[in-house]
Amino acid sequence: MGTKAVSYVTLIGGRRSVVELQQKGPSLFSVWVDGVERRVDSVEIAPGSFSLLVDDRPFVAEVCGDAEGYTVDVGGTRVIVQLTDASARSTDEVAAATAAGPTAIRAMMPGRVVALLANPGESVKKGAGILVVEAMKMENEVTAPAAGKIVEIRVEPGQTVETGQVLAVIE
Amino acid sequence: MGTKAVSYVTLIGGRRSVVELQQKGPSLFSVWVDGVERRVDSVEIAPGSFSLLVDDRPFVAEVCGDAEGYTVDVGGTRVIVQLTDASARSTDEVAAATAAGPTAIRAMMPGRVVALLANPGESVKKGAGILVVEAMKMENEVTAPAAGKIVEIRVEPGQTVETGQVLAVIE
Amino acid sequence: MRSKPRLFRRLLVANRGEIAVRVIRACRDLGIETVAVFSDADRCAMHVHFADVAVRIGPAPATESYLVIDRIMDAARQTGAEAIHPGYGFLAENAEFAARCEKAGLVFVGPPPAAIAKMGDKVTAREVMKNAGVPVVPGSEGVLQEEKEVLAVAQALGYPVVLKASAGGGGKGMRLVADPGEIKSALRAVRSEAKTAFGDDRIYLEKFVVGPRHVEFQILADRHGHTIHLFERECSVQRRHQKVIEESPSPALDAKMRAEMGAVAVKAAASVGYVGAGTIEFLVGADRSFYFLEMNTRIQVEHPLTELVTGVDLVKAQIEIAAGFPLALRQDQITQVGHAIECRVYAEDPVSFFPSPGKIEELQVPGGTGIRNDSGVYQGAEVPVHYDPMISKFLAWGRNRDEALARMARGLAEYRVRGVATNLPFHRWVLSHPRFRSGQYDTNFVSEEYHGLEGATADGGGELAQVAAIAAALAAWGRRKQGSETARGQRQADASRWRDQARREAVRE
Amino acid sequence: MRSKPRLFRRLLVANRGEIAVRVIRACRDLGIETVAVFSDADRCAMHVHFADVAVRIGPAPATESYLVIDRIMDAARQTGAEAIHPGYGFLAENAEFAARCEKAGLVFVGPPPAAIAKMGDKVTAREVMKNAGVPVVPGSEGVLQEEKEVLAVAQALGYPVVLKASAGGGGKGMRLVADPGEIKSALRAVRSEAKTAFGDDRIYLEKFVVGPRHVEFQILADRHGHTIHLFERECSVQRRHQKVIEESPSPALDAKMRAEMGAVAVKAAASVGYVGAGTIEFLVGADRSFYFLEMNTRIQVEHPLTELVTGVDLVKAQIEIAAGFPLALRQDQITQVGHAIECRVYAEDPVSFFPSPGKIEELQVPGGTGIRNDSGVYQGAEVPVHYDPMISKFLAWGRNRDEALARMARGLAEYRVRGVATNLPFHRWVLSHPRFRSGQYDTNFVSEEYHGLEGATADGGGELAQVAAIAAALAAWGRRKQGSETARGQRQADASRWRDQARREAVRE
Repeated sequence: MGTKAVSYVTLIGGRRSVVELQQKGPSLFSVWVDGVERRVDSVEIAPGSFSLLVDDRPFVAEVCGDAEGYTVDVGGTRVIVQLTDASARSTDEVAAATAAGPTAIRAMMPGRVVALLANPGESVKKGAGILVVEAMKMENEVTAPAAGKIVEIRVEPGQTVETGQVLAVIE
Repeated sequence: MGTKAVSYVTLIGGRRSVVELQQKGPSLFSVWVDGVERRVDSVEIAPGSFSLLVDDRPFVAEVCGDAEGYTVDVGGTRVIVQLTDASARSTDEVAAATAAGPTAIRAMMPGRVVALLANPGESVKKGAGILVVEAMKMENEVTAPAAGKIVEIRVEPGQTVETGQVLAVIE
Repeated sequence: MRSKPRLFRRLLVANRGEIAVRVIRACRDLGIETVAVFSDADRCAMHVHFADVAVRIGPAPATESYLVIDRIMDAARQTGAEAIHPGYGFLAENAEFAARCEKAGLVFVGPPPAAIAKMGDKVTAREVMKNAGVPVVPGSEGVLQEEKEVLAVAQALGYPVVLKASAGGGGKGMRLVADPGEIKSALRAVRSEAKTAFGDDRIYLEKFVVGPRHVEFQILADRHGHTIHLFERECSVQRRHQKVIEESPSPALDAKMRAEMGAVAVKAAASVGYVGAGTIEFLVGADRSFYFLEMNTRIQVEHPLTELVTGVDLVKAQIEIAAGFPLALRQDQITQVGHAIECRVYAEDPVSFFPSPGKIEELQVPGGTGIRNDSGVYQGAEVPVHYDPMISKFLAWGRNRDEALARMARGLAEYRVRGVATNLPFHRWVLSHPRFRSGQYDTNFVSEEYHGLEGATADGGGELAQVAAIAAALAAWGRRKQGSETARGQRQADASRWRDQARREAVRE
Repeated sequence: MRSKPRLFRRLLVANRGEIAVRVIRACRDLGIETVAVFSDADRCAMHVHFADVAVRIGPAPATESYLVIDRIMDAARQTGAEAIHPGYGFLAENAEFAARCEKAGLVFVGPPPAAIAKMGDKVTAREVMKNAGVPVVPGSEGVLQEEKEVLAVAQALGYPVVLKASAGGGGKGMRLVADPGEIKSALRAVRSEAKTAFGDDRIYLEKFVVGPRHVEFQILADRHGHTIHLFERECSVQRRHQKVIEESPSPALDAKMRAEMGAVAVKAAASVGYVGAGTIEFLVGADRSFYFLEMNTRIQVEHPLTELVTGVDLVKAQIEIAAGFPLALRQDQITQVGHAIECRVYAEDPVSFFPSPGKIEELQVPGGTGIRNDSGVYQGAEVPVHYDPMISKFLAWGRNRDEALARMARGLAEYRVRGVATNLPFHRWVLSHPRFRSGQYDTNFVSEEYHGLEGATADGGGELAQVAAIAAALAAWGRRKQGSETARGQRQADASRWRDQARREAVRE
């Protein structure tokens, strides 16, 4: 029952991975994460709720969101996953997209923007502060997930933001 | 927000009632059961699941089934309700239907028919035994809900039956 | 084995459902990784989701999965498990399985194979107990062969008698015989049942104890020669020899009898070199005489009752004992505090008791003061047709029996399940029955008193019937309203199609 | 009132959420009918479904429903309730409400109005306690007026000091002042806050206790002059003066200190003629000195901890006391058995702690050994935006603190909520923190140690992040597959439409 592999680029907390899927059975998949194969059995037990066995390790993952920004609750933790369908492109194109495509930087939690640390057009290093979001009493610096140029900053100081909202775009 | 009253005939465990509904507000109804008014607030909290306040008494009722045979779980009890829409007919017609219409006698539980006690065409008194259904070790006599003539017996001895299945029809 | 004990790094649970979840929870508490095994019917079962590793062991039928020793052993080897917990049922009292574990260098969380074998054979068990000075029900000396022999022993004991399979247990392979005329057919029936179920058609005879109560004592024994008991459980609410409601303490015992039976239970366990958690079952007659009935060499379904009244985590204790630790508590440190009741909630029709497998569409589990729920399912899960259809063991604790009864009744009223039928109405019936409430019941209680639930709403005149009628009418009203909106749309569509058609036809003319 | 006591036939619960459910359960156990009151936001709330009678008392805002004394009194009159239980919050510590109940001939389940009033005014409470010989935190003698006066007292006490509103409580209306320069602004802030919140801007000064723990004693007093305590609860895991996790016993107390504080608590309650269940809150300094902080004249959120370690049903006791029964237990019959921990599970963001109201799409509540859950919601229920967003009080009991910790950690790992964000990740963080695990924490623990959860998966390299990536990819794959099937249908439809168009155009040429 082998089918053609499908491939995605995921971005989690500033780290990119290439995830390739190939269906092997009714619920069985081979999944390569950055080239390392994982055997995955996946059953959708309720809409958006996946019972997974990843190399025989069970997880229940609740997935919600649109094609570009998923919120995944798994193992008691909330993980925000940005995902790009890369299967239509060649490997080189994927690499290019991964390396150089514009990336949305999203809010990890609801809060209030208290300061902008960079300007649109500015080139920043990986880890450089772009803006500061305050959630109750804590200030959280939002940093560049990779070196690049800031294409756009979509928020202003004082503005409240929701989880997943795009704060800035970096290229 | 008063609307036209709608009326139903219900049959529960051999007892008939006329239930009339009139909507009084978004969730508020006046309901007359055999002419006695009850104030009912009804919110469907999930498909088939009704949060009811009947004269200020709260109930959660789970309703499932088709237009003629409902299974209602309420207060820890399962009640089988046969229901006929009577609003299109005149009061006299409703009375006639209530008194003389053919009535399906249904199985109250899954089991096995062990004996027939009456024959099609036979006239029976209210409470007369029609057939016997065994559920595990217990034999349960199914009796006539009212005096009438047996139009049809739809099962045979030895046959297993499901909850709600029509066993016989009486007129 | 006598080196300094250490806990296992990883343990395989050779079971499913609530008991697999129970064992996984104990392992979590101890910091031990767990391996779940599952059949195809259990791929998305709760115990699979709760484990650290999960391994498929075959198709849905238990004979091709949970009962196949080789598959369990393979799963243990493949995952590097150091110990196997068998739960109850399936392979829990299979001496061969215990021996196979030992041979493979895996620790079997349970007694030595010899103790399982001895207690699994009822005739041997009677013999061992008699020799140890434990009172047994008067009966035949060992296995009986000929019908003539059976008749003679029955005559000597006095009717009624019970004909039992030596390999039987748990209510299977036994017949009550009221007079000599019934011996022949009972003999045939028990032998054939025993042959089919256990591959062993040996039989023996016991006197029938009138109006008996079933009272059992929990024991714990370590590898260092310590054996203690953790008091009793009363299990007389039975339907066809299957326990449905249990409680602890037993309303039938007083302090003297309790102490006496506890001491006997410890002696019985010690006499077979028992290690682990086990249960000594007694029959208690209406005259307060008590007899050894059988020993269960595993954790019992109803063990949480003992946990509630003693505060001891029995599954944790089992695992610590298996790892070689000495018992953490002495006999004089075990006290019985308050009262606990357990209801076994099954997906089954409350009148016919037919299993009602299917998907649990809604599950609202009660909570609050004094409530414990041990479930093997979740909302959205399937109750498979292949196994025991248990939904949960539902327990209530109170300072005294009255408080426990009130809390259990309250909890049962709150418990809601949709999608499958349950025996909750049966439990509510028992909890409201004067004979149960008084504590004066025996194992005949259910068969004598329960005749279905037809009383509740049969005449349709009660308040619940009225509310049901109102709910059904509201549902019908809602559908009609929705229907008429859909129908209006439909009519409009039909009308426009008709107009198109009419227009076309008009053109033709 | 001195006639033979009898329980109420019907009791109105003037509250909502889990505490309303808690009170209804206690009434069920006692055979008392219950009246629920509800605002428009709570029409389908759990407490409405659980009651015998339910009455609407107004729109969603509490100021138009749960806080309106007249509406509650009307509901009680209309339904024939004999008693009113106020729960906690809302009108629970409102002396006027208690007096109005008395005047209307309804039994208020709580202390006499005078005791509420005395303990509600912090300056009076300090005075009463000092006179009774109960140690209070060093501070001003009564209310302070002028800034000059405040400065002088602060100088005498030594900085840092705490400026407090006399009408305040529960963490509201107070400011820490580190040096004289801060007095002016603190004075203005506390006065204006107190004026707005309590309509009373009187203030006083207390010395700041360094590294304090918050330890409180549960007391019960009947109408017959008996007062007992049921040991302590440790409530030092706080976020902005709000308790989030509590435990009992307190790891900070030894037997001697416990006995001493218990005796003081009983003395404190008796000195105000207290009746019912109440709590004496103490500050315990790093030097193990302890001071009276305030008295809560109601049932406490965290009361189930005491129920788990003593076995006493406190809400039942409250109702029995209100009905005039003497206490069922003497002081020497109360023992502390094992250890209990409570986590308050809220619908709120675990990092920002913003409330996250909404519909509970999925709720999987943990079960098993040693777990208690007191919930006010069900799967499918709404957490309204108008009130405290509590989902449940989740508790674990164990024979000792380690066992309780292990069970709580296990339970938190099992607890699943979908549809709203919860603070479960925060609780898991606390349970794994060495400072909490050691028991050596004070009220500064959360503010000093908690900096959000970014550590967990920030770099995307962990196993959970990989699993999340796989899950997201599988979800996208599933949609694409579904999408491509829909798209294929769409393409075919498009193609046929295109052909029709092409044909028509061909005809034209």
